[in-house]
Amino acid sequence: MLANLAFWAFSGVAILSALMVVIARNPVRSVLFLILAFFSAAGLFVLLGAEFLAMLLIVVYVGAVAVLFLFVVMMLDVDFTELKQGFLSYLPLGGLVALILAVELGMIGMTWQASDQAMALRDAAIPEGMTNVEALGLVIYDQYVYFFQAAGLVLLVAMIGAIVLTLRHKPGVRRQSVSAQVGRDRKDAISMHDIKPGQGIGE
Amino acid sequence: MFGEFEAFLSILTFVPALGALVIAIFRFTARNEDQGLIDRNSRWVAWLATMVTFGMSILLLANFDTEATGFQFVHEVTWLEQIGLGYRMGVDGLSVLFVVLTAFLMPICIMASGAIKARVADYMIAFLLLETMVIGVFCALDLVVFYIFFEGGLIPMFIIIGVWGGQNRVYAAFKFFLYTLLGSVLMLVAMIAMFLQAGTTDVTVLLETEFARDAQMWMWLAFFASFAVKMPMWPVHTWLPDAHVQAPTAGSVILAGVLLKLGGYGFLRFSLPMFPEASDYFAPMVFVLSIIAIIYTSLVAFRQTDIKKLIAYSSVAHMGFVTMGLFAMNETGVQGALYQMISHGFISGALFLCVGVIYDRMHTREIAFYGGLVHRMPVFAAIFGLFAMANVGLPGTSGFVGEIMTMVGAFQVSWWIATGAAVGVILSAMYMLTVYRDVVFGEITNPKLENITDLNRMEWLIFVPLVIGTLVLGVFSTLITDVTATAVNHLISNYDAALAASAQ
Amino acid sequence: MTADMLSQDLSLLIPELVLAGGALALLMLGVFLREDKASGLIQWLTIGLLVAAGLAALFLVSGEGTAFNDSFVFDSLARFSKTAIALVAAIAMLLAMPYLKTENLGKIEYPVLVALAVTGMVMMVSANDLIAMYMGIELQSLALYVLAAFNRDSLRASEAGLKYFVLGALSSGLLLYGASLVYGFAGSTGFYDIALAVESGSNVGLTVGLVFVICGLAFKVSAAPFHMWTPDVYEGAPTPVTAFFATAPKFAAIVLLARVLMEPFGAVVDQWRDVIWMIAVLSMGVGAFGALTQQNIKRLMAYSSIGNMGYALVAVAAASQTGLWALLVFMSLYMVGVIGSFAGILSMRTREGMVEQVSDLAGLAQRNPGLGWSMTALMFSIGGLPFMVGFFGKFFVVYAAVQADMMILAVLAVLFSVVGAAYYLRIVKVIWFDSSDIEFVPSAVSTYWVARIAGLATILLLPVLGWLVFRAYSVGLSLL
Amino acid sequence: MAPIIVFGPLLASAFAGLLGNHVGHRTAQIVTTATVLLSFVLSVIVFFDVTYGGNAQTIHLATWMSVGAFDVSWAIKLDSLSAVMLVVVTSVSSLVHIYSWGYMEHDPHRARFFSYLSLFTFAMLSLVTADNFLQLFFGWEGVGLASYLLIGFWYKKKSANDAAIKAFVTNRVGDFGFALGIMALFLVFGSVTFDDVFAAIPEHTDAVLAFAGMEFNAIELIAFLLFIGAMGKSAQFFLHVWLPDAMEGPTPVSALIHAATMVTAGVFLVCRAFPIFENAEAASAFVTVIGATTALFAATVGMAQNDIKRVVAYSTCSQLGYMFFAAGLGLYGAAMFHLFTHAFFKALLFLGSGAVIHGVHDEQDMRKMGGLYKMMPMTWMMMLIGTVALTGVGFSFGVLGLLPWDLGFAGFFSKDAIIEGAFMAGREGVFFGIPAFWFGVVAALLTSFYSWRLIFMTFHGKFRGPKEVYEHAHDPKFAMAMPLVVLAIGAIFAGGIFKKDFIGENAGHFWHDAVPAASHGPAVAGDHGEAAAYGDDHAEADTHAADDAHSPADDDHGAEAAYASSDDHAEAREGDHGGGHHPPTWVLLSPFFATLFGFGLAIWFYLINEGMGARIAARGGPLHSFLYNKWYVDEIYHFVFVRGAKGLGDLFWKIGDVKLIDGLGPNGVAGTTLAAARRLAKGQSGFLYHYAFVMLIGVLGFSVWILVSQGGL
Amino acid sequence: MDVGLGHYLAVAGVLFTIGVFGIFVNRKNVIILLMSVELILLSVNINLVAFSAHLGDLAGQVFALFVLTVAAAEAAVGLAILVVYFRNRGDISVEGVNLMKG
Repeated sequence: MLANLAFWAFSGVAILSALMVVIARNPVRSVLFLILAFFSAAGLFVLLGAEFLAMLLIVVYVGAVAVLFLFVVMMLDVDFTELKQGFLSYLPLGGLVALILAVELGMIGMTWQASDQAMALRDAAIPEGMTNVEALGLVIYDQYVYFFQAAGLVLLVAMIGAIVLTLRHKPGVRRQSVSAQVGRDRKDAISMHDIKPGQGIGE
Repeated sequence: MFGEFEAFLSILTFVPALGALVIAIFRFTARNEDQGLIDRNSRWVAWLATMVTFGMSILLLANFDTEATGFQFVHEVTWLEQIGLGYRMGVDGLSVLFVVLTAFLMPICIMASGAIKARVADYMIAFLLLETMVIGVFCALDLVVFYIFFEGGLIPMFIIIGVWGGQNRVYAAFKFFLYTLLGSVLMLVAMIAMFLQAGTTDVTVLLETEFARDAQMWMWLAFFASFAVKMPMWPVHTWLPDAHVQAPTAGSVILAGVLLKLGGYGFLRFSLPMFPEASDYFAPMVFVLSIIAIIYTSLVAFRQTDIKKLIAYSSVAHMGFVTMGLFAMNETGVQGALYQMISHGFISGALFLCVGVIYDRMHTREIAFYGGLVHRMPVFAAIFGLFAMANVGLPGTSGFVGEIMTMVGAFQVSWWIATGAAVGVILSAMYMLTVYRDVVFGEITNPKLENITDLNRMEWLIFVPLVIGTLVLGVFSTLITDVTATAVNHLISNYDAALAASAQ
Repeated sequence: MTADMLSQDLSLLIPELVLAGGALALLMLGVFLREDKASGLIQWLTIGLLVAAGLAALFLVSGEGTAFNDSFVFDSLARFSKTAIALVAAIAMLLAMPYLKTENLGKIEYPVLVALAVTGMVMMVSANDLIAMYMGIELQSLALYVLAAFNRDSLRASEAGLKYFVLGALSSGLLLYGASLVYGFAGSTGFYDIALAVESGSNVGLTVGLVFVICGLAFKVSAAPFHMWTPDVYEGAPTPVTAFFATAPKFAAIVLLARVLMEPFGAVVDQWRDVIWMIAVLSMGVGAFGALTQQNIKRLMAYSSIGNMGYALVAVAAASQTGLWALLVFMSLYMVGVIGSFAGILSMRTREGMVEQVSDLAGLAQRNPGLGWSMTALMFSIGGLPFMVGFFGKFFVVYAAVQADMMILAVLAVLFSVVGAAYYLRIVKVIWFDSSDIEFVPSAVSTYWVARIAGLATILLLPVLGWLVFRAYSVGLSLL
Repeated sequence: MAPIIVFGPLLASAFAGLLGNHVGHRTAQIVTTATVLLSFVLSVIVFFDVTYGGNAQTIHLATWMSVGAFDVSWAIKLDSLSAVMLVVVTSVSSLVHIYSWGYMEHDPHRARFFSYLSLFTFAMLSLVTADNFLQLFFGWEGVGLASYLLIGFWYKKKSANDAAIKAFVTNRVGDFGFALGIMALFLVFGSVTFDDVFAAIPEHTDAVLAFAGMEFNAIELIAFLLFIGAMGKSAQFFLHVWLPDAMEGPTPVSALIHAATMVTAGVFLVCRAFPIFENAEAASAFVTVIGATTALFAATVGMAQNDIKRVVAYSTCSQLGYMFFAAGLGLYGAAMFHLFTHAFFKALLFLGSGAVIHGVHDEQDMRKMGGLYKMMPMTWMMMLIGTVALTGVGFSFGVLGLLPWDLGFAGFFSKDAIIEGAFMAGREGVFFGIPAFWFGVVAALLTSFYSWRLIFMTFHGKFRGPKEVYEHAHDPKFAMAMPLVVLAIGAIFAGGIFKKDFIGENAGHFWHDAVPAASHGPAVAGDHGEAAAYGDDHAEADTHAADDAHSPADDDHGAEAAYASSDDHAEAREGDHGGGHHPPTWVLLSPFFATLFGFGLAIWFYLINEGMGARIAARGGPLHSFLYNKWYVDEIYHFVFVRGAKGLGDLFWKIGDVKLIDGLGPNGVAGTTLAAARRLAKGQSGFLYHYAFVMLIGVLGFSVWILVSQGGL
Repeated sequence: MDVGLGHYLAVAGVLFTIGVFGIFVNRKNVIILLMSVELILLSVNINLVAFSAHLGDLAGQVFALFVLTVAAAEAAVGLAILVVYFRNRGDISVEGVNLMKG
């Protein structure tokens, strides 16, 4: 019963805050509502017994993604009120599309039934008597190691991408150059000058 | 001799392409300063290649067994055999003469291209490739190979019209290309359907395959879409005047002399033997369209102010005789249609060359510009007159034989058709003589014409074979009909048998 | 998972391992070498890497089978596709080199990203699991987003990247939503299992899920109505990136789509065929009509690729062995044409910059005959006109459609090809009929020769076409 | 020998045409003239060999076309009919060649002229020697070509060019019918060779051809179509319009082509194909009606013309009408006879006119002539002879029993034979026989009138042109005079000499079976199909009947004799004569009096009241205008056909091709396509969210569609 | 009424719908577009986890896990591109993103 109540509460908040994300005037608020939505969803995950994912959602999404959004929103000097103009012009179309979509998805949701062999087809049945984290850990590094490695590559690409796109070398700032340091040899470092008395180092 | 030498036909087909390759190598390796040298060499290589082809085609004809049914000089190479495609070439009585005709006209075209001064190498390459394509069409014994050659010819022709054409060449080139392409792609779908049904694209097999009546109907229509445009039949003929008017002289010659024949050949090779029931069913429609074409375009030709356009329209009318004769599906009709195609190759080619002669000198094709040419160019006037008369279908020229045989053939099917066609004969005299009068006769009123010169030696050389051909074929028609007779009889007897079988 | 199993599984992953490991190694190398020295070397090494991966896929992977609990499959389709993708990517990389140099984009990240994107692609064609599919797509897509915006100082490039990214993310969302439905209704993410579930009785959830997946994948192959990004991104992205976009990812995505449709959902052809049918027709239509008025040659190529993907989808819609091998032949021949065309475009450079307008090609046949002729042949080949190998691609596609009794689709396909021919002709027209005084700066030998060879290949491939068809044919036979 | 006759002129023509400029005009003239003379000599030999020697033969030269049953040869068929034509053609041609030496003396293109003349001769010879309809058609169109070239010989003159085209195209209209006739022949008989066709006629008399939902008797239809061809070539009513205009050509041409030879090809055709016409009652009736109408029509128009050559041209037209109605009534021998005699006197008249024109500096308008007989007495004489021959001066002394023989000029024998034959045929009930008789009589009156009008206006009264022209008027030189004399001799004597052979007692031996020697009433022939059949016994039957053929007066005896001879012969004879009633004397005399009356009228108008004709013309009454304007046929044709063709051509071109076909077809499709492309491009707005919308709507659309179509809902 | 899978799916569906709706109404602001996409991904995750729970199958959770990972990576790349775009243009209005069109 409590679980039911919690479901309604989490889902209600999630939906409302999601709605606020898209209709809030200030994007900063949108981001904050997004965070709220993620929190609520994390609650739903907990209800479903996926504690690890719930935690991950908060750590990754709230801790990283949402903050990144917030950072960008605040960093970019944008007149957001202007961006809200014309808000209503596509409202009817958006509403209609949303309505149809909602009806459709709702109907699909209602008709859920796993296929006859669904149980037999499971790739990784949730093992009994094991925490969610432990269970996940077992499959991720074994059965799903391929995906895990792939995810690593995805993150690498994201890193390279973010760096190559945004990193700028400001002129005048001295930076460490590993290759330069390593490749430096005696000739570059030391120059021998024969100083004649009384003349100084004449260039 | 040739029984052993299987690849003869393929070599014949690709000799021009080889010539093109030689020119291309010249062109790409020579330095820019050698432009004159490239041009000169290109002309020579092109001429040589076409002459070799012509010589080979004569050999082909000489060794052709007119008594045998079926294909000769067959050359097969396995290619995409997993799915039933193959490279197959061969000729029979229906196609061998077209090969010769093409090979005959090409050297003439090359010689008639003296006025082309720009980008000669490209021009020659395009022509040589075109020749390969066209000969390939007539030799192909595989649906897909046929289609490739059939469509492939569009590309060089597109370039020929577009680069060396007249004022409105771009429009004409596009119209030519897209119109014919549109017709052909539908044929492609039908070909695929045939392919699927027969499991092969081998024409010899397909000729034996019987297609269901319903399938025949739409396949026939799809083929018709292609060939009717190519012929061209009314009302899909409008690309032709534009293409002809804009094309350079040699382009017009090839277009009228050979490319128009592809449609008629297609009917003979595919539509009639492979879809006899559909052909029979649609024959009345073809007749009506042919008659409309003959009368309608003759009347339109009568009103033209551009000589080339007039001849182009006249070509449409003459092709009407061909379709009429073909679908009469009796010996006289089909033979006549074949004859008409060959003869039209000579006559219309020559007429376009005639226009080219004066166009090269004056750079206009407006009828009104000319007048009184006979005073300055008596030889030209005589030759132009001869071909005008041949175009009119004067007995004694090859034009007459084709027309009368197709009409005799059509008459056996229906009065109406022959009567309509005969009206066209009257009209052809009307427009042809009118234009001849306006261009050749009368006083020289245009001062620019005062110094126009008569045919030069090269032009003499060009016209002589055409004149001889037109007259000889006008008097001794059996030279051609003997070659085609066996194949035509075979075609007709199969056709009748198929109809009889389906009637039961 | 035992070590034996792992090594056995990894033996099927040699191309991926080569690529991923190579990319990492190159990244390291790039960091430790001086940038100006490194870029050229790393570009060449990347080319070598790609070729190695391609050859590895072709020769080195001995067996065929699945790995990682059936989530990865290496079969003849994968072999064929991986080879093709890696090789065409190598050519695209080769084409990029002079451009990157002149445009000062020679960062080491470019080849690395290309290598990683190709890794994603080869994963895609081997995906046998929804998650594998998603990971492959994302690995590829993220790299491509970055590549699109790689010229970060260019407003156009960044706009292209932005558009591509936003719409790509949206499409990923759709794909994922569909994937989640499929998973939920089938009970598994593995394709084999989904196939079993589908065979036992399909339901609405599966079907709608499939539609969402199709839509997500259709975005990747830039099929209408998910094509809208294509022209803008092609135009905005640096030209070699566009060349890359137009070839390898398309191949990977269409093969993935074909696999998804034919393997797990092969039993419900009737349900998805209509959707593919519509997408195919829309794509061919948009491709044909959209390109007619284009002045920018890259944009035109974008529409061309939309249209050609429509033809590929026709083959997919046939849902047969024939369809599959027709698809492979078509895609292979199409890629020859596209990569050649881009090589041609990249070979042309005036003092002002790269050639981007169709009108800049004016008189090419005279100014630079080699290039002019090659471009002509390539255009006709892409347009599917006879005597160029491109014709056979379209021919087999239509053949597959007719065989599958989709006569209307076949007729529409050929009719659109006529409209399409009009704009290829327009380019040929500009090349041959028009004239211009603009002088081209001599271009890099490599791009120039790629263009020439590709141009020649459109004709010279004809006699050996049988080999290609045979390869593809055996793929089709083995798969369905 | 025969090939030399036919091909000699061709070679000569080619020589003169191709090498004329190199070898010089004189050589060209000599070669062509000599060749044609050689042909003439050989023709005469052949003539005697074939007609009197009975050595009819067919020489096969080569195959022209051979497609299944459609087997056409190049051949030379020599029988009496072609022999007669050979002589006519080569003789007149020779004379015209010679005449042209003088007439074309100053023309710079003489070689070409002679080349054309010889070409014409060749074509005409190949026409008359054809052994099949298609070769006949070859010659038929060949003479058309030569006619075209010669009419347009002076190509600087637009009127000459126009006339040439008009001649060719009008002839083509006739050829249209002819060609269709040949096709029908082939359809019915499976052959186009004369012998095959004629032999097969009895089997096909009931053959039927369906056309336009109606069924026609095949033979009737074929005859009708062939006659359309004849109408065109022989300038019969409806298709006569080209002949007067053809006078734009040099006068020798008019004499050769448009009087003596080519225009008679139609008559030749009908006679050659007589077995067909004999079995085609309705078509023969049509021939009669057209022939009679033309005879009258052309004569009326001839009365009002002022151009000397046009008067003669209309006269030709009119005389051809005589020949046709004779043929239509079955009087083939008479038709051929008139053809034969007409060739002489009409050529004479034309050449004489040419001499006049030559003499008065190329003036052709008779209103500017007058009183020339003093300056050109020899020409005057020749023209007089021609006129009396044409008008048929003579008297049937023999028939009326006044003298042992008839006396008269050439036209008298042939024309009167036709007129009387018409009456007799009419009496036997042949359709239109009696009206044809009356038409003939009236036309004779008119002929007389306009012929004498010509003489009077040209040679008598006062000269109405510039004085210096009159003073320089002169008789022609020898080259021109000699042919006139020869022709005059022919015009005087040809009728009397050859009457026996053509229509008289020798006709059977003369014609053999080339044409029925005596008149056949088609109506009767129809009743006795087998009697009229083409057969061996035919000639014999005719032999008996023939002696009375033209002289119905003592027809009784011949008829009785024929009746007595045998049943076959009797029937054939009956066919020929229909009972052999005596033509009343007034019938015999009516042409004579008609001619006399016409002569009197001409004297009244142009000698006694000189200038009256001009006054009538000046007043321009409706009748005169009607006649002067040639019944407005040209105007009607111009309006209907020329304007019609131009209008239709424009309609088809500018509306049909440009607006409809191109507008809806290629250009329309291209336009629509481009418009669609632009709209599509506009849809590609560049706005990110639009792209997203399209995607989302696409997803939604597909998913909803699949839900609905799969019945998921 | 007991909360079942349907409820979770409905919530996910609503979130998905809101995401789509957000794209329609926030057409100008790229950042909110990206947030809408994040909402869609969230709905996907809810779906996956819900299915996972009801099927008793970990695969769904694993899938969700990788979706999360990738989404983070995606966000990073996306925002990087956005920053680059902002630097070049000084604006992020989607309205302005139409340098290329047609």
